[in-house]
Amino acid sequence: MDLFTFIILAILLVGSAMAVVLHPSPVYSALSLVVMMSLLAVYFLFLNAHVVGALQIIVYAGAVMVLFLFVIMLLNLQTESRENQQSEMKTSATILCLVMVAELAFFLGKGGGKLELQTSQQELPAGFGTMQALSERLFTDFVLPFEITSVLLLVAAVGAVVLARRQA
Amino acid sequence: MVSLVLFTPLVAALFVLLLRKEHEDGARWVALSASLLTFVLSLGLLWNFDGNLAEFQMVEQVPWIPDFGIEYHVGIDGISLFLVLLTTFLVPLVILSSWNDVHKRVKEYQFLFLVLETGMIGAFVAIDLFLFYVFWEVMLIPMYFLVGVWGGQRRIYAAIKFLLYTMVGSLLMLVAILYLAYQHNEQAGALSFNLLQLHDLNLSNSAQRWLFWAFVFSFAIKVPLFPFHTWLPDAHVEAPTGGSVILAGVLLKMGTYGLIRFAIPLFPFAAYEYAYVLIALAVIGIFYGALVAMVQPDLKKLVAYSSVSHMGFVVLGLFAFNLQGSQGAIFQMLNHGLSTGALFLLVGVIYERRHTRLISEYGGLWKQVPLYASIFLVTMFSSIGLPGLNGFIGEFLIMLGAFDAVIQKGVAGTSAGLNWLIMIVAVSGVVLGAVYMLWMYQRVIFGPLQNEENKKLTDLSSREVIVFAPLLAMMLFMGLYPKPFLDRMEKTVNVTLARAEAKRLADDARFRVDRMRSDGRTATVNAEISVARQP
Amino acid sequence: MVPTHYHLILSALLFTIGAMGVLLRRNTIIIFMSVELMLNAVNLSFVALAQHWGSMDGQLIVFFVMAVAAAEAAVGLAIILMVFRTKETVNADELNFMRG
Amino acid sequence: MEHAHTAAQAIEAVSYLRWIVFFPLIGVLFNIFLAPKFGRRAVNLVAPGVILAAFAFAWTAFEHLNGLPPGSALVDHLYPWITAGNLQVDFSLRVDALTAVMILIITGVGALIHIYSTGYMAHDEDVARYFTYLNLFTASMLLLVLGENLLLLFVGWEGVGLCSYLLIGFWYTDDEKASAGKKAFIVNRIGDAGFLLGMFLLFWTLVANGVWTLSFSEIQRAIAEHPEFISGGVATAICLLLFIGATGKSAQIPLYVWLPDAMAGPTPVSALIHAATMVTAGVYMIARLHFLFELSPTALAVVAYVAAFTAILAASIALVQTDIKKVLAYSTVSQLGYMFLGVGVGAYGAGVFHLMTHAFFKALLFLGAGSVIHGMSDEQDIRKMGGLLRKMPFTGWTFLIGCIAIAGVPYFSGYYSKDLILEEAYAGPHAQPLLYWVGTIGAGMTAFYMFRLFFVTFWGSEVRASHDVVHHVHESPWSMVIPLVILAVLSVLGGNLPLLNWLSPMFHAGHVEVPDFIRWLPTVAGAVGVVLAFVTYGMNTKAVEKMNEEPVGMRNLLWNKWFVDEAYDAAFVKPTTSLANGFWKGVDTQVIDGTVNGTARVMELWGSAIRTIQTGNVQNYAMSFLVGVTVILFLGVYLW
Repeated sequence: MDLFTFIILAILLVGSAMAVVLHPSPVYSALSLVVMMSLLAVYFLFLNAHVVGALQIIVYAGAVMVLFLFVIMLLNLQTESRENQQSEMKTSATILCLVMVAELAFFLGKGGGKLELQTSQQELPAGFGTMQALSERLFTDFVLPFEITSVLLLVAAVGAVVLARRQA
Repeated sequence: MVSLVLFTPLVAALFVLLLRKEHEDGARWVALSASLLTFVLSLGLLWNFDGNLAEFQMVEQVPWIPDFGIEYHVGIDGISLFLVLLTTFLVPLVILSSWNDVHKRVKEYQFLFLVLETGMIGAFVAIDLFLFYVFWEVMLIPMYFLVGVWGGQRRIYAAIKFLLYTMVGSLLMLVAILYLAYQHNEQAGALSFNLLQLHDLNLSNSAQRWLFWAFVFSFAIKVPLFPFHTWLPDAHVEAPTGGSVILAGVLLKMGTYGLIRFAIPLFPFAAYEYAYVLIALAVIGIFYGALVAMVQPDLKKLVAYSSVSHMGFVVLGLFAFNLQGSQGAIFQMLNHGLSTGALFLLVGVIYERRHTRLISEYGGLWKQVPLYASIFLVTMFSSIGLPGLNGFIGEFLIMLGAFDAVIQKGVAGTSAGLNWLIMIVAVSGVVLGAVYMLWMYQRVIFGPLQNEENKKLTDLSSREVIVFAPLLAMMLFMGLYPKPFLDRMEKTVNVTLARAEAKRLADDARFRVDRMRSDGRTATVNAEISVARQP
Repeated sequence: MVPTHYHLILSALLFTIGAMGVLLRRNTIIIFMSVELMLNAVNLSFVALAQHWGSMDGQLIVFFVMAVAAAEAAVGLAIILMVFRTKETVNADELNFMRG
Repeated sequence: MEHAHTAAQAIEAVSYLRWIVFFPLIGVLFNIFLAPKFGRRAVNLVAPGVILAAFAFAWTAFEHLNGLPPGSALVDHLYPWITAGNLQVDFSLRVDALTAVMILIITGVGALIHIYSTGYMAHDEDVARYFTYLNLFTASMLLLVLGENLLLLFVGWEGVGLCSYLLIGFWYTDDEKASAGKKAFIVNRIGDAGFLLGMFLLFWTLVANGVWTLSFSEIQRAIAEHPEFISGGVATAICLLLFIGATGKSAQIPLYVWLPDAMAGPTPVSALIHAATMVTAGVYMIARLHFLFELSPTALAVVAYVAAFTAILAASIALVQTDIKKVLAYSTVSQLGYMFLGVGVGAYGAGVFHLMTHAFFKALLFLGAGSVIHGMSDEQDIRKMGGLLRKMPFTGWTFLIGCIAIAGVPYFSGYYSKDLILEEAYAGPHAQPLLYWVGTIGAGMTAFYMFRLFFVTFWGSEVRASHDVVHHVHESPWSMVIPLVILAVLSVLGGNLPLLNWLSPMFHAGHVEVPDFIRWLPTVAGAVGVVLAFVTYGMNTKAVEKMNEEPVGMRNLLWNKWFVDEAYDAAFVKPTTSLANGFWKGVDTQVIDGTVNGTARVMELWGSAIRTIQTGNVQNYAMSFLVGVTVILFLGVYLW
């Protein structure tokens, strides 16, 4: 990834993220989030994470966001008045977030202290980020967490059904 | 063998859980038969027990959490044998006695009782300190619910008070246990919670003191030693009959058991150094508990305060540091379990019929319920310590031992006058015990039968007679022929005391050497070391 | 090549934007979406660091994060639905069931 | 000293001694479990029967011992009772000369009183319970004297206390009687506490010298061989502590207060327990441990002085009492004083001798009183009696014999034993001549109050009671009269029994030489008392009316028993109760629970203060969460 691509993507990402947070209409927020997630998928491709990028599109932009949109429509949420949009802690929250960004930027800008993140780029092994490489790890070392995740998803599905069911 | 006894109630408890809620009698029968089975199995322990061995017998040792040196390590010795038997003996009786007493959530009641039984047995047989702590807490929770759910008017207050009091103490103990394990790591290179290994730790003077008090504080609350006793009357008064019996009969023994099993053998130097404090508290407890019991208007409270007095005797015996005192103390634990347990059962009997525990509500019951009154009479005299019944043997041995320690050896202090005062106050417990018990008995059983309500009282049912008969039989047997009990305790107690004494002397010498080293008097150090090495 | 810490700073920026959304907005759905945004930001740093260290573990974790996020979204949205049914609102200020 | 110690003393192991104790216990079990099935007749047969059986065994033991050289003993070893290290206490019984006398008295007098009780309790519905207690009492008392060691003695010691408690409160529906029982037990317990301390001190003192024992014979041997084991001061302490036990059980100052109240029990009980047997346990104990008391002249002196003072104090109270049993009760306290005076001046044989004669004549007097009460429809006030000699001749004449015996009229039993004690007090091995004079005055008082009792109750021509009662007055049934007659015979002849010779191998008693006037003075004092009583009450019919008047001055003081009960109440009972209440309501509720609950309250305050920031708004929580994150990040950045 060259610096130019990075800057373009970064600007788009931050912009769409801001839209998610600041747009008064939930539908637009959700659509901005779809955009943001798709951009992130592209970003992942540049970082040699092909499979993850693909999953990002399928799972997030596809499945999760559709769920969000469904709910928004189900509840028939409209654009709200200005004072209803933002909480009372608006100023303090903004300041807090700025402080946090400053801290993080300061810390990471120095290369993460002893982590020395800016220098130690190294050669990637062959097949890095491919489906095969990912699967090999996933179904050997990580097979137990993988299975547990499947159980988690099942539980979540059942839980969601139970919760969303209209009580008699 | 030990594990079988230990886990039979737990398995039965799980089985009770599977029963349908409406199936109340089923739950009762399962609980009763399981506890009876446990009792029979525990008789096997008695059968297999070899009184000539001082060390733990029938030991089972399995790694549990090996990384931290935690083991499932259980066994029986002369100190714990009869306490386990007391537990397994009392639980069936209690379940039987509460047959018609408990109507609310019967299934849960029986479940908790069986879990409680496992907890109690476990605490008595655990050799691993971590395991001990686990069982110690396992015991606490069912008791909390028994008081909190099936209790009387102020049950919530009582249950929380009981829980918090005990928790505060046990957390300190936990810290002390962890310190010991880490100390073992430093000295021997591995974490260990094994009591037998922890005996050999070399602890500094101040560490011993801190650890000793951490343990003692926890046990003192459980005993309960004055002034940590105020949870006891509340818990007893509010607890259902069965809960009171187990609380008084077994749970209080945990405190004194802990003292002789852990506090004294692990930290003999500190124990000896602070014996005077504990003797003083014990004696104050004897006197204070008896006096306060005297003026109680509530039967259960009276018996509860009498426990404070009786358990004071046990602590006094333990800190006499001699065979008579310690054996008497263990014997007295059994006595107190039997007689105070029986007293609570007796109070429960009339409470069930009249729904009041106020002494002033009764009077002249002999005419109406002679059998009840006679059983009450025997139990009362067992509690007072009448020779020929069990209570006397314990009190006699304790006072005999205490006399040696206090007057002859001056463990409690150096002033002869003070020593005699301590001894006289302790012996006055015998008098005051008679005062409060007889007065109570007179007000409940003697006098004219005036209250119309009492004229409807029915005498003991055959079920209740079955509950009391074994208790009375044991009181008589232990009073007339205590030798089988004492013989089986003797070796263990003897070795425990001897080991503690040897360790105390070694520590003493070590500390003196340390002091001299720091004083720079190296010349005499070598001589001292050779003294220290001698057993 | 872009140094890794650039990616991380971007990730931090996105994360903070998400956090700001959580704090600022009253609409629970948008709060919820902001949480998703934060998760994505973290994913970004995982992927960047995976590349940095040449290890696949970072990507694997992203995989699991996605699974958890999906589960969370399902349950969370179901909860929002139910809350809306009882309270007729998705305004976070009015949802104080947990008030002590 | 007729019996020289040349013949070898034998210790013979036998196995029948246990039956002396077991037979009464069989009676107990019968009365508890089988009596409801077999009924009153069976109880009336079994209860006295088992005591007679025990008497038979006691007699066998006595004869057996008689056939052995002087100083011998029979031992019956049952089983080791308590073992703890070097301490071993055996359950074993032992009969020597002293015990033989005691068991014969207990079973003999006991059997008579059991027989008497079958008549006396004929109208009581709870007769099985009564005999349960009475049999249990006999068993305990026998254990007390048969026990081979101090602890077994203590078992019997407390056992008789228990039975005393139960029997005093036998008619439990009367609260006053129940209270009297309780008082007896508690006062006894105070003494027992002292006894225990004494036992401990003795035990550990011996242990310090390497002797682990509580057995009488072993203690005696150890002391005989090494008198230096127990130094004078320690011996005094031991003896005085043991004596505290004796003052409780045997009703001496300061613990005598329970005995007069104990008259609340059925009269045969008063005769058996509170006159003939139990209350003499203290005397027995000191006689049994005389080798110990010999080590401490101080302790002996204390015993003697306390005893003499008790004798005269109780006699003074008896002078004015109007309850027939109260008079006898104070008389008993006074006579016990004489016994202790005997052992206190080292005349153990004389003390035990008086114990025996007293058992005869005081049992007789109590049973006579019981017969009167029975005949008078449970009336106990002598002011309402009078002239009963004609209506109840057997009772009246045997009562007179008892009075003569206790008054010390020559050739009756009391004369021998009491005079012997006083002579020993004057010139015995540990003589206290002052106490001779005290005792002599007491003897005069004794004669006076006994004959006052006799004259007011039996003399005169009319019964001062309501018509109904007078109409019902009758002589008692044979079951009650026969024991009276037997005891009357014993009271007359008991003084002639060769008891001192029998006991001499144990106590080395010799005859003391005293001037003639010393020998006769107590008798003269007694005669003066009798004459005075006759003049005041026998000839003067107005005297009884005077007894009805409000007592004033000295009489008031005596009538109220020197206000000792009131003083004890104010000095001990009330302060203890208020202390207890203070502990409970002050220390427990206020201080300890106050601290505990106060801690809880502080926590609660903190909690409610902190609770206000729990708004329930998720965003507030998230905000504070993020504040925390920021702070930690800052620290991270700063520190890294």
